[in-house]
Amino acid sequence: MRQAGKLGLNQETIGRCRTLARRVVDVLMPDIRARSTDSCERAILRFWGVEGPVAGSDVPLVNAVVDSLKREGRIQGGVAAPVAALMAATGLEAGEVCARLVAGDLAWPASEACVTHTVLDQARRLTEAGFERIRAAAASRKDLEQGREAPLPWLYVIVATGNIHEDVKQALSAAEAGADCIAVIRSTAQSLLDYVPEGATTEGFGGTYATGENFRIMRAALNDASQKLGRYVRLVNYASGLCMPEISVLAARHGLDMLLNDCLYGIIFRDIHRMRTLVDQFLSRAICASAGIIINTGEDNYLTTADAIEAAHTVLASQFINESFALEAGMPPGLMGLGHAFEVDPAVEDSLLYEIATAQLTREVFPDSPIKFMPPTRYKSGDVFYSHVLDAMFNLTSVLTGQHIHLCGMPTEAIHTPFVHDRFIAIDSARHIRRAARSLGGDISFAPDGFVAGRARDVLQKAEKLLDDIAGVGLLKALSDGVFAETKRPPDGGRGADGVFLRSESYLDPFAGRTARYD
Amino acid sequence: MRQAGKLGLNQETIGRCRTLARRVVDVLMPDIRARSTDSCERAILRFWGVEGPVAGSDVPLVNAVVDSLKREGRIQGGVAAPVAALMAATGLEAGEVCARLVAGDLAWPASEACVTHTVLDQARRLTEAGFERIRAAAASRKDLEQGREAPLPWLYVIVATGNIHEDVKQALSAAEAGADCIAVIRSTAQSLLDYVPEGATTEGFGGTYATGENFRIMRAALNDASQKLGRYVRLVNYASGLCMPEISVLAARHGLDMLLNDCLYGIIFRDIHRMRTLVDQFLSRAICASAGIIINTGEDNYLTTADAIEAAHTVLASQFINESFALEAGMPPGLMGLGHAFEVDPAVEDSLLYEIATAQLTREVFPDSPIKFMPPTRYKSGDVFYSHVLDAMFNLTSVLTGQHIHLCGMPTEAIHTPFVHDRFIAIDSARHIRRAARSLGGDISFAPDGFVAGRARDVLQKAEKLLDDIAGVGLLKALSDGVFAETKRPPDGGRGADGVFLRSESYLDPFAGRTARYD
Amino acid sequence: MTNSSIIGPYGDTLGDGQVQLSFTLPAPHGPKAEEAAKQLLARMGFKDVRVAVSRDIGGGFTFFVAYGRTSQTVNLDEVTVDPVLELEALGMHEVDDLLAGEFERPIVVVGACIGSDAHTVGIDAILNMKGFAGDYGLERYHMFDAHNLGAQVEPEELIRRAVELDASAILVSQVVTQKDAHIHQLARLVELLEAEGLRDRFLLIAGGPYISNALAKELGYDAGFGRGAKPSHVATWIARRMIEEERTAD
Amino acid sequence: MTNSSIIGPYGDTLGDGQVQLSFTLPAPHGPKAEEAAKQLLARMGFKDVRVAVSRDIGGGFTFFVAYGRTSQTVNLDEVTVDPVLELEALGMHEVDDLLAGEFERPIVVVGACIGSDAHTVGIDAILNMKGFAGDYGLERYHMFDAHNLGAQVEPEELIRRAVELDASAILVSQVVTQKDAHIHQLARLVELLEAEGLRDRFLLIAGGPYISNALAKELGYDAGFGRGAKPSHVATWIARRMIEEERTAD
Ligand code: B12
Ligand code: B12
Ligand SMILES: Cc1ncc(COP(=O)(O)O)c(C=O)c1O
Ligand SMILES: Cc1ncc(COP(=O)(O)O)c(C=O)c1O
Repeated sequence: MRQAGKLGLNQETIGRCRTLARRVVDVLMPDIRARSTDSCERAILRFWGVEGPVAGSDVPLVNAVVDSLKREGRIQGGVAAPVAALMAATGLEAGEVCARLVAGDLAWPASEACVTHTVLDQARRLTEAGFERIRAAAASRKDLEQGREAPLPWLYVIVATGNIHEDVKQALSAAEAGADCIAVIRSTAQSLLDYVPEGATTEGFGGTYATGENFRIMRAALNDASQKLGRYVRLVNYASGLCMPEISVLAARHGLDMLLNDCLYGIIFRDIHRMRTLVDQFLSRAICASAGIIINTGEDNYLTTADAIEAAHTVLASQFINESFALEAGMPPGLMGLGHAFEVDPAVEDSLLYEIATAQLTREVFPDSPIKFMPPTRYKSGDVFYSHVLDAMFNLTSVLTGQHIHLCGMPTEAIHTPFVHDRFIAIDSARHIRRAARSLGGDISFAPDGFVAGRARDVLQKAEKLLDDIAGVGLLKALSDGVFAETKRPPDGGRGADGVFLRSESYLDPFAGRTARYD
Repeated sequence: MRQAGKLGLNQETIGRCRTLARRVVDVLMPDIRARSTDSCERAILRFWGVEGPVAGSDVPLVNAVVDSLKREGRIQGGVAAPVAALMAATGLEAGEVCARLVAGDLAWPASEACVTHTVLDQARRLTEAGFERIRAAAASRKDLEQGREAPLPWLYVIVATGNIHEDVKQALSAAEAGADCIAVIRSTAQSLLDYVPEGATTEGFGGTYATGENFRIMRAALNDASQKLGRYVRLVNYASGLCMPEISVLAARHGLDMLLNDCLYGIIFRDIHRMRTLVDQFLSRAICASAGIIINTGEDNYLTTADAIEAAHTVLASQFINESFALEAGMPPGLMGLGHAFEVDPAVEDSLLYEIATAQLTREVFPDSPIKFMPPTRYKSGDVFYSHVLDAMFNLTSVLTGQHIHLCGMPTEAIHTPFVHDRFIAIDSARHIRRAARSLGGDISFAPDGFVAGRARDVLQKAEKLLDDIAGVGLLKALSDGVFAETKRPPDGGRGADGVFLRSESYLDPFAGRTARYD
Repeated sequence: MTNSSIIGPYGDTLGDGQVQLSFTLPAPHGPKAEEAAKQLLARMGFKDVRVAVSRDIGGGFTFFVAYGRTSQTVNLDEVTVDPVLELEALGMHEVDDLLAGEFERPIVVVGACIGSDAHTVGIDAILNMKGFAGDYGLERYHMFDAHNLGAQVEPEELIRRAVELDASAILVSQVVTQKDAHIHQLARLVELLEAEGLRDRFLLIAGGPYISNALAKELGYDAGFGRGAKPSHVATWIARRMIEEERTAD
Repeated sequence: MTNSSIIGPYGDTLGDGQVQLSFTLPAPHGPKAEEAAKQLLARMGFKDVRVAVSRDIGGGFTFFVAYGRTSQTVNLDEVTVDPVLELEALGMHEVDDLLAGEFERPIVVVGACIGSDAHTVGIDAILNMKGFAGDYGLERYHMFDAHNLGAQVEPEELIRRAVELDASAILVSQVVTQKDAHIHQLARLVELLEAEGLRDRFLLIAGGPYISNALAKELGYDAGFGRGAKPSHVATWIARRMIEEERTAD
């Protein structure tokens, strides 16, 4: 995916941006490491194999257990130690311990009982087994992909019927039509749920609930399709909102390939408490890193509200920050699907040149990352013919600039979540252009003092300036000033605030020593 | 329209191609000049102002007059001298003389009466008046265009309802939507009619008859539109088939701006007798040249039957020949809308690069000509969404390579002659891309040893070779070998053969001395 | 067609009734699916049906692009346009003047995207200073005191704030329509208001790309604004309605 | 839908009946035209009509893109496919063998684009050596003697040549369909053949992108081949029919 630089970018400026982004992140890391969240605790239990609902209810067992510990006032010590202690004491499986805890058949052990070597050993063994499960799922994905590699850019489409069974039908049609990645869009507002629903679901709005069972159903269907088509089809979902780490665990277990996962999206777009998101994203990414799951960051969303010409540098600055947070969580660049988008107003003269410039810039600044390129959405029109051509220009830009993950735009973007043939039409066009323009990028160069190169340099410079400002005031202040997506998030408040807590001294972190900054 | 060369073409090769094409044409010119045709004779009468049908019939007066002279066995002397003689003798207008000749109220004068100074004077005056009328029409077009110049590339659409009144509605919609040129497509098989129908017509198939009255109706509508929109809208028709010179006269008189007109099309695609077409095209172009009418040549058609990759050089070779014939008829390069097309099979890898290469090549080889670029037709599908994207790639290629006359492809090309909204959709997309990619061509360059530049050089070399072959065997032999469009036309036969004749020594050519090769 | 006000679709000849359609059938690609598509089009009432293409889109589905003629027409003279759409929008100053002539204090309006909907751009366009397409939002009017609560606000919360601020009008935005999400959420707000006996206290206005005045009224709202609505249009409607109510109250 | 063989259009949920439409109304752009479009769609029988866009396309016309649900369905089990389409094509050698088993001399076939039509690519695809999509044309078959007269051949001329060559089959291509050009020209050939008492002497076959077997038969032809027809398919049909006729003649 590495291309020789065509924009004559100043490598020192790029280096300074990285340094600044690291400074932004470094300042926050102590605060992040000092904390855990409800979802992190639940993720630990899930990682250890706890699953399913409380008997006779819809409530996930992990929620009931963590809530119970909170009621005890002992959440600061974390859930790992007491559960491990009970397991050691009873010889029961983690799930069984949790079930009994919730049923009241077991009581939380005394604090002292939680800091023994036995407990530590038990926790270590559980964590090891968790990693084993994840690695096994990752290995079997790799096996399936072997000899079935999809061409670049990967064509990525969404399914969003709200019903997992309809989603499967649509996914199979898409895979046959040439889709390389299938993303099951989540129901509106799932990101605000402080739990992961259970079971196969058929009742979402504008998307289908992310549940372990839905993951399993879709992955099984795509495994069959991959085999049948001789082309590995990736499965994508969202580790975003209030349950980032839990969804990462479920995804890792069920062999998902990619997750939408951003260090700031929840804060900016879902008004989620800042520390909640920062702590959650860290664990979720550590899990993705060990499962080889590619994350997709959400900078593209900035341009659905901010102007793509004015705000292009905010996308780039944010990508550096996302990159730095991801490195911190142990993620290699090869797993960072940094997001950007094709959202310049087509009424602007030379809009395509603006798009090519930022697409090429992103490609060159992050040469080792599987860049995710999002199609136009805000300037789509109900005129499906017009919208389809806008997507064609996007498709061309993507191929021309060597993007990696190519989200296919839908002609009906301004109308409805995709019908089965909308997706087909979109894939058909993307394939057509991928074939027709295959070598175009390699064949052309941009005038050193021309529009494209000049625009790219300009955006890079502005991003450096912005990162410098952010490093100056700190990320949290910058967010409350509304630097991204024209959205201001005040220092306090936001959803899920009551789910963040400081770790006590006795907090047992089962992942301690298992994550290290990737360098 | 001139661009600095981006392909590193060998200017000497281009020069040799021109020399070869001139050789091809030079050999034929004596034969062409030695002949006239029924349509040339009718064109002379039309040029002198004879119009309308024979009273009480549908037969154009000019046909009746020329047929009458043929029946006399005196066509070799041409129609000019005897008609001028009768005018001089009777003091009647040309039209009146013709009407009476046909009615039998006047008889053809004796041959001797046709070679007097009075006759020559009369003919000279009539011809002068004819040029005056044409120049007046051209001047009023120029006036209207003044300050209302359309941007490049000119967006050109067809109307083809078969009914001139519906055509007007569709043309007005198109002009408002942004069309810069409106071509009224002719009814199937009009090109095989050895006369130009009369009056306003409503009964064409797949097109509307080209008649003087239809020209007038549409030009009047477009004049209003040009005024209203502040953008001059050009009117296009066809001087092709068996009546090339006559239609040129009618078009010149009614203020048309462009005519499809090719030195070989009739031979290749309509099986018209070779000498008939060669003689007709010469006079028709001489008229276009004095009226400032841009011609559109038909090489694009080659690629509807021959393969666009294999046969690209035949298009280029033919353009050189069309250019040379046009120069011979006194036409400046600025009036030569040399045609080519976007017809590479989209199933071919890198099809877009092939297209860009030939489009850029054409642009650079004929830098002063208003190149006419035709959209994909043969690989269009009934899937209008697919077809619309193919046109988008064409639109992009056109803007990128600086084409001049841009025929908008229709999403419904593979289905029906355009509906009113098909045209809108097409124009909308072409405008969108023209705006979005405005400066792209100026911003990029092609790798000197890359795909595009290499392909362009290759096509140029093959064209030189082909021209060399044609110059060797002669154009007529080459045509019977099927060098163009994979169509073989045997030396004799073809439609309209009985309408060509050798000029006698007493032949009076009213245009003698009025045309000279343009250099 | 004898009367030119009686119109139908137009392809290239008046009265030809030409319509383009596309759809998918859950049937494997092949002559049978194509025949089924033709029969279906005939049953929909189309004449001279032409299936321009049928494509295998995978998963056992076939996609069709087709053309046909409809003989249906409408009489333009009998078509009546929704009164909200016909209302002529005043300029910002005119609205302010109109309201200032009648009321002493600015009209309080509260807006939000309710329920799960997080598409704030539409409500922002109506309420925020910046407005939409060069037309200023209600915040900029002297005679409006606009409160925009943003995304994913629960109906209960919206009502609480409206009461607290003593608002005259509640504006809600609904953009997601899949599985009728907008209908459910809009209906729920009305139910809650009615349950609390507060329905008559507010002008209740809905908006979103697929909201029409007719739909909004059906759901118990006072008005609905759709695709492309402008702040000045909404402001004019509120002003006229407030003044009317004020006067009938007198 | 209870029976899975009863199918209707599918958007994203079985049975949703979703159809996309586009068309133009001869009415100036505005709320009235949009309302007219909605009413028209309702009259066409669509439910939940959504006009996604209305655009001013100039000249007093408005273009619409719309979605609606149809409740029409077809029962796939009851759909019968045209026998010509169902005929399984043999390979070139098989056809040759079949014919060689029955006839001594190659079957003479004459083809042309008749009337004003100059689209030869289709008839060339069927008759010329090269064929179509990798399927050889009739010229290449040992047991066919194919004569392709090319474009714009007058029906009189085609009949004259068919008689002269003592052809067994006449193949005509018609591509231009505007204002029913194809119907007029195809009908004219049949009339002429009948007038001259020659109709029964030839197998008469029509082809073109909008020709179906049903249409061809209606016009008095023995068979019709449409979009995407392959030479081997046509060859198989002719061979089977020739043999059948030969045998019944015996
Ligand atoms: C921007 C955008 C987003 C942004 C929103 C950012 C933000 N802060 O608003 C982001 C990226 C976050 C987003 C997310 C999602 N989106 Co979204 N999004 C869009 C997009 C591209 C543009 C919408 C927009 O801003 N339009 C511009 C405004 C000005 O227009 P408007 O809303 O119609 O408002 C006008 C009028 O309707 C009216 N109006 C609107 N509200 C009100 C209220 C009142 C009181 C009045 C008087 C008038 C009024 O006035 C406005 C000015 O004229 C559309 C696609 C498109 N091009 O339309 C999809 C779209 C709306 N999104 C969609 C979906 C499904 C989602 C998701 C649910 C997907 C998912 N599962 O993840 C998520 C979740 C969001 C959620 N929980 O609601 C669908 C909805 C499908 C449907 N018909 O049901 C769309 C159509 C895309 C698609 N084809 O799938 N989205
Ligand atoms: C190539 C082409 C031309 C070439 C033709 C060159 C040539 N030597 O044939 C040129 C440039 C000359 C041309 C000119 C015109 N064309 Co043209 N042309 C096309 C085009 C692009 C492709 C047609 C084609 O070759 N298809 C490929 C062949 C293989 O497919 P086919 O014909 O369907 O044949 C298959 C089957 O139908 C069947 N078949 C066909 N014939 C027969 C016969 C028998 C016996 C059998 C068994 C089977 C059979 O088998 C074939 C193989 O599967 C189409 C648009 C498109 N993409 O479809 C327009 C199109 C056909 N042309 C059209 C028109 C209107 C014209 C003109 C009249 C325009 C004008 N007024 O100037 C002119 C005049 C031509 C005339 N007098 O007929 C229209 C017809 C509209 C309509 N439905 O009425 C089309 C659809 C374009 C459009 N949208 O306007 N054209
Ligand atoms: C990182 C990220 N998370 C989540 C979402 C989806 O939104 P929601 O919060 O409704 O799941 C997006 C939107 O595309 C995104 O980019
Ligand atoms: C030069 C030229 N003449 C004529 C035509 C049209 O064909 P016809 O001979 O039917 O008028 C074309 C086709 O596009 C053409 O390029």
